[in-house]
Amino acid sequence: MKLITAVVKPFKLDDVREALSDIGIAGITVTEVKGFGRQKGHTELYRGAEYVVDFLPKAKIEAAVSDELLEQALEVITTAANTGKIGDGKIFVTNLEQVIRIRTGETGNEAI
Amino acid sequence: MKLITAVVKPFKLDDVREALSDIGIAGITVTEVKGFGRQKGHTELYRGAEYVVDFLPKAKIEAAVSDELLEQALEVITTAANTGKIGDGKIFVTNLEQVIRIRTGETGNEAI
Amino acid sequence: MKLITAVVKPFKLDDVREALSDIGIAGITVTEVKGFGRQKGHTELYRGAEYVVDFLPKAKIEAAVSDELLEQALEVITTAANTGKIGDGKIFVTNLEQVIRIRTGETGNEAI
Amino acid sequence: MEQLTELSYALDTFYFLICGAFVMWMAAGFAMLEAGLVRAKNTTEILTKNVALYSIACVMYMLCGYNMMYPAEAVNSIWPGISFLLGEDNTTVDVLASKGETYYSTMADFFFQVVFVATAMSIVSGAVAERMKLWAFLSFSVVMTGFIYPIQGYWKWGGGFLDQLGFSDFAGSGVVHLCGATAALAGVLLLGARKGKYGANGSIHPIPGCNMPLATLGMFILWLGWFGFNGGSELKISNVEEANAVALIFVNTNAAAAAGVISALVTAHILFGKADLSMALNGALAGLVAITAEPLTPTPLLASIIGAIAGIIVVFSVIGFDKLKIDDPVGAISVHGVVGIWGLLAVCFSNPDATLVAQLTGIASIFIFVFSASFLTWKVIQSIIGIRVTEEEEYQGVDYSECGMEAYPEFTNSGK
Amino acid sequence: MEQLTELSYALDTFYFLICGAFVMWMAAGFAMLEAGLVRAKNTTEILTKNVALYSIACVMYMLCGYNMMYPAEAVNSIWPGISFLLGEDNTTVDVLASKGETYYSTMADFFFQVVFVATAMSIVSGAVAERMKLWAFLSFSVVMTGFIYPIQGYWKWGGGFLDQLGFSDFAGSGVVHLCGATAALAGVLLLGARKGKYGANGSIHPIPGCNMPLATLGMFILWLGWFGFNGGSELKISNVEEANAVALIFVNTNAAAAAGVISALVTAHILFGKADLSMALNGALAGLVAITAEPLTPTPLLASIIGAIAGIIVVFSVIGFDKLKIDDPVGAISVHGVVGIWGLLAVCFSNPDATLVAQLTGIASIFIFVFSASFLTWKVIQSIIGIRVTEEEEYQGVDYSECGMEAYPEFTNSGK
Amino acid sequence: MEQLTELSYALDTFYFLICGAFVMWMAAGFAMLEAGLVRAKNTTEILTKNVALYSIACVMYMLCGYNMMYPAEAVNSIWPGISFLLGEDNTTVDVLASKGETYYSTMADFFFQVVFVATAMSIVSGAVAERMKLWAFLSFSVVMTGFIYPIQGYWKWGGGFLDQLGFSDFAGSGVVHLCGATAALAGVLLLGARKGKYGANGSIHPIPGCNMPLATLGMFILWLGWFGFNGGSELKISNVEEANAVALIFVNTNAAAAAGVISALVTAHILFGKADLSMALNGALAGLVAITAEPLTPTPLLASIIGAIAGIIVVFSVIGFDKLKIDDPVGAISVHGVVGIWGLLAVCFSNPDATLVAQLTGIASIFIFVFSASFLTWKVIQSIIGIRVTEEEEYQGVDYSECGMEAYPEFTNSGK
Ligand SMILES: Nc1ncnc2c1ncn2[C@@H]1O[C@H](COP(=O)(O)OP(=O)(O)O)[C@@H](O)[C@H]1O
Ligand SMILES: Nc1ncnc2c1ncn2[C@@H]1O[C@H](COP(=O)(O)OP(=O)(O)O)[C@@H](O)[C@H]1O
Ligand SMILES: Nc1ncnc2c1ncn2[C@@H]1O[C@H](COP(=O)(O)OP(=O)(O)O)[C@@H](O)[C@H]1O
Repeated sequence: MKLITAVVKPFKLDDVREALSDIGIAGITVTEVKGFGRQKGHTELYRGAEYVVDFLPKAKIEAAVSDELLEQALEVITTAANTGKIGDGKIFVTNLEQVIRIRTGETGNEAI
Repeated sequence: MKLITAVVKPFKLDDVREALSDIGIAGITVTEVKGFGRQKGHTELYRGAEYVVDFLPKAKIEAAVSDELLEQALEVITTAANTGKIGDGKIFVTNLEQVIRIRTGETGNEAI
Repeated sequence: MKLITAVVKPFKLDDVREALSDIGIAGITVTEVKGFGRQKGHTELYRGAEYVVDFLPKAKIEAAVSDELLEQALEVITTAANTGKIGDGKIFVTNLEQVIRIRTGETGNEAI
Repeated sequence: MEQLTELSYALDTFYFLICGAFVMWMAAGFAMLEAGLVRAKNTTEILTKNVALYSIACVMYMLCGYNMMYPAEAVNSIWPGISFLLGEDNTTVDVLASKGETYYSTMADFFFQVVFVATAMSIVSGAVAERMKLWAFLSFSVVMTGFIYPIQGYWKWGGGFLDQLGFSDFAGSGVVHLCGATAALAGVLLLGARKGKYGANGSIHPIPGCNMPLATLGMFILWLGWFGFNGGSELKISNVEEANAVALIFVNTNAAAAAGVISALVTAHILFGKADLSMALNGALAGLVAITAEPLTPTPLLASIIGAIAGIIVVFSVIGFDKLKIDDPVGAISVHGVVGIWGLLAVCFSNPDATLVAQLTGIASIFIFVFSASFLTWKVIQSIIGIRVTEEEEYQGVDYSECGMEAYPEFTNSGK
Repeated sequence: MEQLTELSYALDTFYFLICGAFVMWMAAGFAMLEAGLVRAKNTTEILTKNVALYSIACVMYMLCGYNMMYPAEAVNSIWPGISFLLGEDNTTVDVLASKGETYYSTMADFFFQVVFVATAMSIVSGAVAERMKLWAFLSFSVVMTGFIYPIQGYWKWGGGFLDQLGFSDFAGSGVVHLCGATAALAGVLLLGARKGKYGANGSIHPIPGCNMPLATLGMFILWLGWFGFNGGSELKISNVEEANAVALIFVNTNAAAAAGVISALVTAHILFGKADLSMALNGALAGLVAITAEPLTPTPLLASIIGAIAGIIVVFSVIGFDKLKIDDPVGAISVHGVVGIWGLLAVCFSNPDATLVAQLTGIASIFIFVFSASFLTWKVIQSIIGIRVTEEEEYQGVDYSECGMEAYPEFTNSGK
Repeated sequence: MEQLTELSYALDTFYFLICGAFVMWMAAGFAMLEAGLVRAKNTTEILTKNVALYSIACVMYMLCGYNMMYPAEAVNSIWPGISFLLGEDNTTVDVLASKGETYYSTMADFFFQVVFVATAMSIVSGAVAERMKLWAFLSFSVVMTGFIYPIQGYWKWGGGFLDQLGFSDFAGSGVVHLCGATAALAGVLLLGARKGKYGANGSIHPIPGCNMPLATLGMFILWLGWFGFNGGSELKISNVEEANAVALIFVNTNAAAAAGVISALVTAHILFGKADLSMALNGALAGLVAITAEPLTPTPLLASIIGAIAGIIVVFSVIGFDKLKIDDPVGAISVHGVVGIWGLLAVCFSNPDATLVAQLTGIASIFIFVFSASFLTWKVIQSIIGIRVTEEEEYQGVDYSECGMEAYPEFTNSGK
């Protein structure tokens, strides 16, 4: 099993979620994060002095998937989150040694 | 060393924390996240139109543990977070290659 | 490739970010988290009764780095985030199996 | 001469209306105070309660409350009898013929009175916050504003037995504040504490309010409104003595509140080592409630002392109720009830016409009647539709279960 | 005797000024209401609009608006002519010579009138919120407060053709509220809905306001201010009849608002099963708008009924506009426009001087003129500087693009 | 005739009280403005300061301040002497005998004056926000409201040497606003800037306020309160001329504020390319402060111009103080001090009795005295209990260290 972590533009969150759901991945966990990357934040003003808001709000999506679904999942995320503009975000994949569903105690692929 | 990531109902957070602390895991990091899964969100109203708040607030707990403590930790989390109702959440385990305590520079099991 | 996850004191965030940037790691993702560890929270008052705010606000920094940069990155984070006081935080390293840049579809080290 | 009488009538009416408008503004004050002192997930509901209770008070008091409180012909000195809707206002001829007896518009009087009822009812909403069903609360407010409040109001201000007995309550420490607090107490006892407020071994878990600037704004609004509340209760301003009286009331009202802030802040600092803003706010309101029973006869210095003592009382009272596990999220029972009693007793310091016996009789009568009537009403409502939301609804927040709407959708994780 | 006339003049002037101050306070009410009902990312901008439009209204009305609305010598009953700046106030000699005809200060009148203009303009800002360019809006407000409002105001209150026709609009359900709502409608039609508000297949996506306590505070401020709005429109208080009239207006204004809250809340509960606070707030304002056309002749009971019907109308109107995909974030067109019309028609129930024909003529004249003039103005502005922000700016929030400043930098993730 | 005198006395007293109530409301305005412009972690403390300082002002001014400012018998034209507590109010006999000399209640006068003191003190709290110790601030406010303010107040309004010199300050651009700003400046110089505000190489790091709607509300409250502030300073309304005067003051006060908004907004837009709301708010207050020195003699057009210039001045002044590394989180020194001076000088444009020399002497006297006295007081407090919180407390927020309580516990990560 793999854990996919995708950092995307917040307004693409719904698209990614739907795309994942279409291929059978209904469970995901989302966190509001601040991204720093090539895309730069903007400057704001306050009482005549400028200051840089140098982070950009991003949505971090975590989804545990079975090994079989991995490739497909990466593909649909890449497609759904793409705008072609800088700041579209990144996907990270790590290995998952175990997954447990708390309610039932199921483990492994059943638990995803 | 392993990294345990548990997504649980927010009001179970204290129980899980105490349970972990009882078996000697005092350090954890908690994030407020939005969960999407089988459990569905609710609908809210605003000026006569309904809309779905489709995520559910969850608490994500991250705890680095030594290999020995892993099984016990998983057990107490599962027990403490269980309500038997849908939406109880999931536990993910990944391998930790290294841990460093910033203050002292200690690494490995000592750093946990 | 490795994923570095550092939990640090919020007011050290800027220092860490600059230190990473200096060694060529410009992309990071930051999350506001609540830390529980040896360092204890404080008590607050409300209408004559005390209560403990037992967590401490921390910043979680995630940075994907190439294997070569790992050691250097760990070093500069440890140095930049260090205050020598309890609660300085921890660094976790996990293995990254894959990285994808959504905009271009690049993968691996190019995508970092 | 006639024109002078008319002008005098106009000034008194105008003064009454402005004071009434200030008191109406207190409705906003209670709404903000309470919205600031509850958690985010219960904010929409407490706002809805406050907006609705004010409206219900206005309707019920017009329908029958006003007539019960100020009956044309009372049945006896305890039961005023019932009649409906407002009558005609004074004609110019009547006013001129009255030789100064009729010196303000009846409608202005109604307006001033109706905002008082709303105040009494507002006190209740804070105490039962975060756990009571919305419609149970609104049902209670129909009974309270249409019947319970007017009946005991009649006893004093409508010329009933308390008035005849010499009970002294200038602007309503008893009739308004103690009355409201007593109804609240009855509700709170039936309702029980919020979940998680009291731990197993006597421990108390504070539940901090989510928005202190809002609570502070509410306090300031109430302070401002109180000038109308007390100042208008003089009922007349159109000659030198009356004008001086109103001015003194303004000064004393302000002095008592100011002293209440300082004493509550200092007391809290001595007890807890920190400057507890929530206690300072309660201190201001305590000073205001205390001086309400008699804002005219004390000197400004005595008014300050009365307010200062009120500020100390309220701190200990809030702590005391928590020890008794009587859960009052905003401290309404302490501020309006306990301090209301203090205010009624303090009348004896400066008003030679007041007697301790009469004051105690008044306090007891109001408390016993309002408590019994309210308890009964709450009980009836409880048996029909229930008064408390379910545990799950309470955990999720009554905003969702009662109003289906969040107060701050972007600032918190919804449904927490 | 002369001293009496002077005193009377002083009282009427003072009453006027206080009522004016209450209406000025409504500017804060609109600002809070609108800031509470938009999203966090558009809050700074709506606040800026509200502060600026009030200021522009004050300047423009002083420069030429007041003179157009109350011309010394009108050109004809439709076009008042133009002249600039305010004249001198009444001299003591003139006042005494006028035998009671001149009974208040012209400056007080100006002050009272100028806050009305601002009210009309405030209505617009809510309806076009979250997507209109700031400077386009401010440009419109120059034309609106300097010309459009004064011209139609002249028709009724300045003695123009609507007044001669017997059109009845006591405090401005038409002249102020319908006028503002009509200008808003023209703007909204040109502007289009907020992105994401209406889905493909007729679906409606609510965009909840970010701060309900603020919206509630705004409503309470407006309610309070309305006592000045309607109460001051009697223009005189200095004898028994006038004082009674003002008192009745206070009572009726309050009653209509209270009834509006209750009926809107109950209607919403029946329709949606929940107590929708945003509808309760709209209900209060609807009651207030409805009674504004005639707050003097109804009994308090009739005033309550008029307000209650307004509360029902507003709920259906809000839903209806959404069905028509006319996107009005705060419900301003429903509250001030649709209910304004209801109020103007309801005059016929109690005021024997009002005729349905005159009322309909008035409604039609105001609507057609204001709509055309506003549409034209919006169009001109659109062709010169554009009226809508870009899609990206809208997504990011107009706070950043227009003001460069966040309203709540610590409570939300900026730039969302 | 006697009745007429009494009625006239009643009207003037009532007018005074209402104006006083409006000014009291300004305390809420300052509290909201400042709470909106600081960071979330310092909000409870600034609220506590505002509530407490108002209360302390009320107590101190009653104890000795009022008597010092308006001494029965002054020692000389610089030092008024000391005496305690308020005296009796005027009797009817005295009033009637005075032939119109005594035309309002002394208590009403006290009430009006006491809210002025609080205003002066409120100015200080904003400037020293986010880093000063609570109890150090409160200690200063005892000295300021009991002694410093009354002494210089005596010089002008109590009939001291500035009055004799012909210094002209109608409602307190100098006595209230410059005085408050000067005390603030002395405090800020001793206190130093907030940590992180000024970078190494002359860089300035803005620290945005956490709640702009609150700041905007505060500004509106102040604007409303200012009608009482300036309007009440006429002291009399009961004849045609006085009524006209009060009306003109209302109009001019409003005009200056409106013009201040527009000019500040435009200036900011020209300088920064964005419509800076915080500058618009400061612009309104600048307009108000500027017109306060003389709201009666200018025409509304001139009042607008004076306000407009004030709006421009304030923008540059705010930027200028930042360049000088004088850290004033809310811009109080610019708004009340720099613009206060502008207002005092602008008196010469319209008031033929004012001379530039007298105005400059007044400005210098107030500035030098208040600065020295304040600096000394701050120094003494500093040496006894310290005036600045520790670096760690500042980082964590003074809410925790001084009040032990968060303002928005659910909206931010605590202790940040
Ligand atoms: N090395 C990294 N480690 C962790 N997060 C990263 C890394 N690089 C980028 N990110 C995240 O991805 C987001 C987008 O990256 P950015 O460089 O701005 O755009 P792009 O990927 O299109 O070149 C960043 O805001 C950040 O949250
Ligand atoms: N595949 C997944 N990847 C990441 N998070 C998941 C996944 N499945 C579920 N979750 C998280 O677990 C929570 C509970 O899952 P849910 O399916 O609702 O309940 P249950 O686990 O009881 O069936 C979700 O809200 C989501 O945060
Ligand atoms: N085992 C752990 N797993 C996950 N996070 C941890 C763990 N131990 C500590 N942390 C995080 O590191 C932070 C600092 O740890 P703490 O024990 O307070 O200080 P120190 O590392 O200096 O001894 C904690 O607040 C918590 O967020």
